[in-house]
Amino acid sequence: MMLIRDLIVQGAQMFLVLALAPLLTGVVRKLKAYLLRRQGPPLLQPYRDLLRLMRKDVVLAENASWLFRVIPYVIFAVTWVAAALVPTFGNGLLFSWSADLIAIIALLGSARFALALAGMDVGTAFGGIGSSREVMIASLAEPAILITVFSVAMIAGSTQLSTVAEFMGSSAVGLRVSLGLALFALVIVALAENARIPVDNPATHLELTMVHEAMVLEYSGRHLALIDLSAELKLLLYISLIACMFMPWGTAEQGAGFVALAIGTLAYVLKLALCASLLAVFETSIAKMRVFRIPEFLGAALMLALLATLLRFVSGSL
Amino acid sequence: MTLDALNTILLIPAVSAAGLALLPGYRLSARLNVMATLLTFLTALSLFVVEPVSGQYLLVDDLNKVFIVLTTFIGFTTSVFSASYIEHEIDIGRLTPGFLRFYHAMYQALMFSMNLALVANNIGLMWVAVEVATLTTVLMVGIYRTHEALEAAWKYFILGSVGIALALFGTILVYMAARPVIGEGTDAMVWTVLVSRAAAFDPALLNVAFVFLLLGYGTKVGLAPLHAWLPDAHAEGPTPISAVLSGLLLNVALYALLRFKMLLAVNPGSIAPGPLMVTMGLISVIFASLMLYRRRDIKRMFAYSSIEHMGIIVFAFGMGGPLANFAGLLHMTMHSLTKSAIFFAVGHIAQVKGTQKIADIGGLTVSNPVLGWGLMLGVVAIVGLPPLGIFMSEFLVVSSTFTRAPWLTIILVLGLLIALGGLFLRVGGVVFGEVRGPTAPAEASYVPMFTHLALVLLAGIYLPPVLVAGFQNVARLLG
Amino acid sequence: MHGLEFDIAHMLAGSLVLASFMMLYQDRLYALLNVYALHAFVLALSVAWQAFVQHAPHLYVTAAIALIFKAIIIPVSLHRIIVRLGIHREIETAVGVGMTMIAGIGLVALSMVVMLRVTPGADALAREDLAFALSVVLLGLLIMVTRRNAVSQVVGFMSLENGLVLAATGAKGMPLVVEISVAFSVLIAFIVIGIFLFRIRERFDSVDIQALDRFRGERR
Amino acid sequence: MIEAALGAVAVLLALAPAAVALSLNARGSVIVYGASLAVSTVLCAIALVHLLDPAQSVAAVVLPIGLPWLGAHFRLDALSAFFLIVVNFGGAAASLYALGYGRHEPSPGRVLPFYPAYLAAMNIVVLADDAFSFLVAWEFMSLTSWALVVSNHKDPESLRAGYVYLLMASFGTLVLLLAFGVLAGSTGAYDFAAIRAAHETPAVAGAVLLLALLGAGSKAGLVPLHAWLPLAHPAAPSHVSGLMSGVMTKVATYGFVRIVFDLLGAPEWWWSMVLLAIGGPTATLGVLYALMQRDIKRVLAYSTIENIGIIFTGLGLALAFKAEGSDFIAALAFTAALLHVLNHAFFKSLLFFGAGCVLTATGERDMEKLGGLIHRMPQTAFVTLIGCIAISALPPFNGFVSEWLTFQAILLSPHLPSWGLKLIIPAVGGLLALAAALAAACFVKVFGISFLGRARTSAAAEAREVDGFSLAAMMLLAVLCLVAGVLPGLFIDALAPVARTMVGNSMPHQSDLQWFTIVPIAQSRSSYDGLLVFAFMLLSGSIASVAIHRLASDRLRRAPAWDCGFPDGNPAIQYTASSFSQPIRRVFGTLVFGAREIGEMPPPGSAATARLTVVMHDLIWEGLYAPIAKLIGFATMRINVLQFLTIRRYLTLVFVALVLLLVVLSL
Repeated sequence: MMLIRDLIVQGAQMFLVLALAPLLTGVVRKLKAYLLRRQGPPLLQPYRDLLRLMRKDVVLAENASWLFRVIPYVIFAVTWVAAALVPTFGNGLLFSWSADLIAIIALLGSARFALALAGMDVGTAFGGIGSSREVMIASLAEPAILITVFSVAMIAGSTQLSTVAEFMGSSAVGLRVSLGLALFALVIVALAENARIPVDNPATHLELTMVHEAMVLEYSGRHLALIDLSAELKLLLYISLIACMFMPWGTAEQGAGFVALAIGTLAYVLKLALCASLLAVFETSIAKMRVFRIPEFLGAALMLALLATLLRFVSGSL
Repeated sequence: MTLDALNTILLIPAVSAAGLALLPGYRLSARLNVMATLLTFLTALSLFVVEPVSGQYLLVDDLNKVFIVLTTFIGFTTSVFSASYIEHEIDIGRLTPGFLRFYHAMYQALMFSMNLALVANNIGLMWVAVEVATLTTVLMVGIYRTHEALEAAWKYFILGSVGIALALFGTILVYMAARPVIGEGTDAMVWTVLVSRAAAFDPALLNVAFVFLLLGYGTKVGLAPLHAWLPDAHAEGPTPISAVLSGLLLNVALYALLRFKMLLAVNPGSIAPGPLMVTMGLISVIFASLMLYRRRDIKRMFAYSSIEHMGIIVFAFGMGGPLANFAGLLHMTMHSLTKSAIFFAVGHIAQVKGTQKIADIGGLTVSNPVLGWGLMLGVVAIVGLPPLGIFMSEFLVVSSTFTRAPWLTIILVLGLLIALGGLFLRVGGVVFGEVRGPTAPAEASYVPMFTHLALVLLAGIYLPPVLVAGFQNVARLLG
Repeated sequence: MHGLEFDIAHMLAGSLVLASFMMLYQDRLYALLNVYALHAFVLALSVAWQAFVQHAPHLYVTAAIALIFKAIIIPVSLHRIIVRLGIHREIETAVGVGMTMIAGIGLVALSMVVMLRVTPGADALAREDLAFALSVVLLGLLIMVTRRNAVSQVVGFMSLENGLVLAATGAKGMPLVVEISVAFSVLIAFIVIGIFLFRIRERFDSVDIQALDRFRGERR
Repeated sequence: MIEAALGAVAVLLALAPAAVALSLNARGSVIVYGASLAVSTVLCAIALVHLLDPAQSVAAVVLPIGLPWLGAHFRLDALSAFFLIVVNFGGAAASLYALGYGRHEPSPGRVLPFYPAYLAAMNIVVLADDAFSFLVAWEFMSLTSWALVVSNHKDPESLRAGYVYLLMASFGTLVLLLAFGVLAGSTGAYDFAAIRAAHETPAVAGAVLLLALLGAGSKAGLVPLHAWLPLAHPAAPSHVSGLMSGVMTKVATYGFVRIVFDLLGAPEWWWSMVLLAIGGPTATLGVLYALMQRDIKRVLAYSTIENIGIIFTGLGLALAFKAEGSDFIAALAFTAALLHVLNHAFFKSLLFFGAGCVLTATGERDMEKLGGLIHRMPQTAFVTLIGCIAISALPPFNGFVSEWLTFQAILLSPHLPSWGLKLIIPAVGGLLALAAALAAACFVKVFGISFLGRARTSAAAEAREVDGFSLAAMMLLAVLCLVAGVLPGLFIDALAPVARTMVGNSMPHQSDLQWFTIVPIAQSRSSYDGLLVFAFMLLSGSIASVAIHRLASDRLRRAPAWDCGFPDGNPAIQYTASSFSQPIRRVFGTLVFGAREIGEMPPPGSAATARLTVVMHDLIWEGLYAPIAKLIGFATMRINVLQFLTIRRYLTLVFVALVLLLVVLSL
């Protein structure tokens, strides 16, 4: 009985994130449009796009291999699993322990690995550009986020997201320098990982400036739909990650009742909205940077994260 | 005096030397040569069975027993090699039958003198024997009558003579030291008597004596900076002689040195000979291994490697202690076998390729696989790679001396490494790579070479207990 | 042995060293040979004296060898060779005579120091005599390494060997002395013959056909 | 048990001379490799049984060979059993692979005799229980592998590689010899039992640690002693390369563990400092070098260096915790290191075999001459892809598990007392994270450039799929990569006895936890469940595909590549290996390689082509190895004069020596 309930809750979360992801993107786009004094697409536009793409034929490049066709599903599966394992409205869900923070980051790594391969499969110049830039960015972003995780995990004494969230929720934390640094680093990495301004521009199709878009240039139809969906899932994932680590308020405890869950869901949606608006404001307020400025940008994140960890190491309390 | 194994091993070479000097026809004399050396070897083997009584002039003990057998054995295998080698020399007309009569006589004379040096119980007699050995080899080094050969022989002769003089002076000094204790007359030169009474000798006199003996016999051992004769003598003489020189003569001289070291070891007041030997040993190792790099003549290169190994051995004995001494003895044996095997291979290679220049030889494993791999195996053995015997001795030397004298051992290890680099740098191109030079199959007898290498391999894996027991006794005596 | 005998032996040995110094000083070949003859003669005397005081008749043989072979035959034959091969009469020295003399004195001092450490337990003669012998040996070597000229180098070697004989005869009752002196005479004969055979004009390592330097091992 | 093992090894040794004769015969290679396969399998089974045997008996035997008064001691304990498994599994896989691959060998006479001897040597190293047999086997291993490296002796490059390799190997052996010299003392107590019994002073033990690090590290390929590795490993035939990278470096690790964890007794805290200070940079530098290469086998060799760095970091952490007394965490770090040893053996062998297949199919090792192979050799591509994912430490494969454990150990280190460690461990953690990310980049490049895209040369275009044996071997390894990734608990439990004997404790029992999850310390701290993650991925992936194909469309059209509207038929337009790594070179290059890009633009209006030349320096080689070579060259040149003196000068030498000695005497 208990197990079934837990299963249901876990399943609920799994499909909740799937359902919310396009909406989140829609919200961000809408807000950016408002900030630019534009009407902007309707909130539900992302859903429409996905559905249309799904129904269209796939136009496959002649020399695309089987790998090219498998990868979208892989990316989607991996990202979805990862997103489903990050606490959203409730902690300690049934399978939350099956992958801790490091594992979740590694899962995203797998997705990126697959995507980069896909970019090179057809053998076009743009695919190559995209992949090589993507791995360059990742090679800096991944260590940064890992070290961020280290500092947080050492404060919380666990890499288990539920535990971290509970610990952060408890009053034992207080304000900490290392936490602040970690948050900052995490945000920078999140921007880079989700191909947002200033690292990359999700809206552009100007070939030489794009990274993520260049990799998926050859995709069409349902494949493209899956990839877009996973990108949206990824954005959602990062926001809920930040949310559960740095604003763990209102999240339902393990095995909490229906009411608590409802409250948690509400809180979660609010957090999403908040982060989305912040993102929109940030993106509209700054410009995209040149590709080779990115290393410095991410390097800053790396340094901050290292500093946080170091502080944590050197003095137990900071 | 009765005819036992001891004076038989002297008699056979002496007689056959005289016989071969008279006998015309090189084929027959080559066979007789082999026969004689074989007989000598068998007689020497019998030493292990029945140990003859040591007299005032001759003695046999654990120390020289092994060396006699080794000497006679390598003498035998070398004569087998020499038979096929000389054949070829005659065919290409480098040597004439007339010279060969002389050659074989000298070969036996050399065997005689080396055996004498090994069994001599009288230090004067030992001195004479070593010098006779030197002079005979001088004559054989010059046998080709080319400018290089003459010059090498001459250099060997002059430096050798000075060595002779110094060694004699040392011997006289030992006698002077012994006389007050033992009294005048022959007894004061009989080694067994000396070693039994050496404790009472005048240490200062012994020290001076040892310095002269070290330099005198050290010249024959080829320690740097007394080595000058060695590379050229090896390079310019006939290859069998190079094999005998590296394999035996150096050992004999070293053996003489050891005898005197044992005297000093007994005497409490005398300086430890160790430091002197260690220093000269290390100098030789480093010097010789550096000299390997720029060699162009393959025989000369291996001559330098002999200097290096003599250095290692002297270092081991200089450090002393049961393990190091054991290692030194083992290393002497292994080096003799390996180095002579290498010279067998090199001799045939030089005959096939018609040159000793390293630059003109290449890709042997393709053109003459047996020779090529044989040489490679020999080199692998000589640089002290397992599972061959030299690795065991080097293992013992290094591991047993490191705790006592870390820095010296580190220098030694550096020397070993440099030597390895030098040898493989040069030999790599000879054995591997594109084929250079003529590719005629060698009419060679591979038996001696591979017998030696097989023995070395065996020793690296399993040492016969009788050998071990003997070595351990001697190691104890050497202090 | 008592005072007088000892003093005479001592005097003879000392004069041998003196002779070595004279050789060190010479810069003309013939003069060098003459001095060497003198050297050998002194040696003969001292050996004879040792034979007399030690009552060791066999030493007279050694003395005789020294007198006949070294003091007469060798110098004469070397004269011949010099004439035959037309070797320059002057000796080209590697180091100036003055320096050589100083070095020689140093060597003598060294041999004294070395030998005086010998405990007096070994009788006086042993020490003094050995000291002289050692200095003769060292001076002989010094001649060999400071003279460029083949003949003079041979002479140096022979004086060195005289020192050995001196030591050997000084060593009371040492066996094989005669044999050794004979053996050495043979050795020297070899060298002299060698010089003659190889037509060595100037240096040990130059045979007249071509200078052998070029064949010194691997051509440079 | 151990008798059987030694018997099997003896068979291998006997096989070597037989192979000399067999190499002349056409079916010789099949016989030799078949026999090696059988023997390795037997040995692997023996070791496995011993490791899993609950009694954990320690079998020892002494043979009357080797040092006469000592004999050859052999011993089979948990540690050697584990490494026996690694060695012989690798050996079996390589032999199976070579059953097919070996047919293409141009000169079998130079490979067949040394191959079994090489396997035997590695086995003996792991079994040896006294210094002499250990070093004999150790150096014999180097010797035989050297012979295999120079088997392609017509190529001067591989000769040079062999030369450098042999020099470095002998250097390592001699240093180890010194280490044992310290341990055994001048009395010559060479058997490990005696060494264990003796207790060294901290100073001496520290010296031994440094010597062991030099000796074993030079064989394992720790920076800066790695220079030989990227030369030698690629030069050998591919199945041997796989053995050298996947197995021999592990034997070196074994040597280090045996000396430092077993023989040396209680560690000091600063030992771990040394290890971490070397391990972290080794990992990062190794993968950075790998990224800059074009030769596919050289990439793999450099990535071996990276993995060795990770392993030694794990060992360093284990030492730190052991010294500090929390052996429970030490067990975690140690297990992580050993697990990575096993994993690396799996995927590195797999990748080298893949490279070998590419080599036989196209004759090319240069990635920029490959491309599009996934169409011509689908199976090879598939298994190689798995290898690439695994080595990039991505779930659900095995590489991730061991790195995850290492990270867990790092996360537990803040409470270590010493400040040095407090400062160095986060840095090392960062370096490991960086290495992991760069490794992913590196293998995207390897797979993407050589297997994906369009063929760059006709050789690549006409490649043919390789034979069944090779594929079977690679499949086996690929499967194991997955199994070790989804069921790590089993492997961790198998390692428990090893950890217990070496660091005195072991990780909690894993395999009876629910869903085969692994929990290093406590459920609340951290846990990872490869099986569930894998299941979820399968589930959600299939859900997605089924749903889309059923509900939406499953139609598909082929058309020319879009490429933003102007596709170019010329395959040269594709990204090349060097252009792929250009951004990363921009980021790290100047610091690590002193890289400079020189662009020559033609003057405006001229039709000349512009050129971009990239200059990169191997700073370690130029800074460490070249000067030594120069020094030797100079010394030899100077000293060579002594060959050309005149006799008088030589006499002078003698004279001076005499006078000197007399002076010394008179002082």
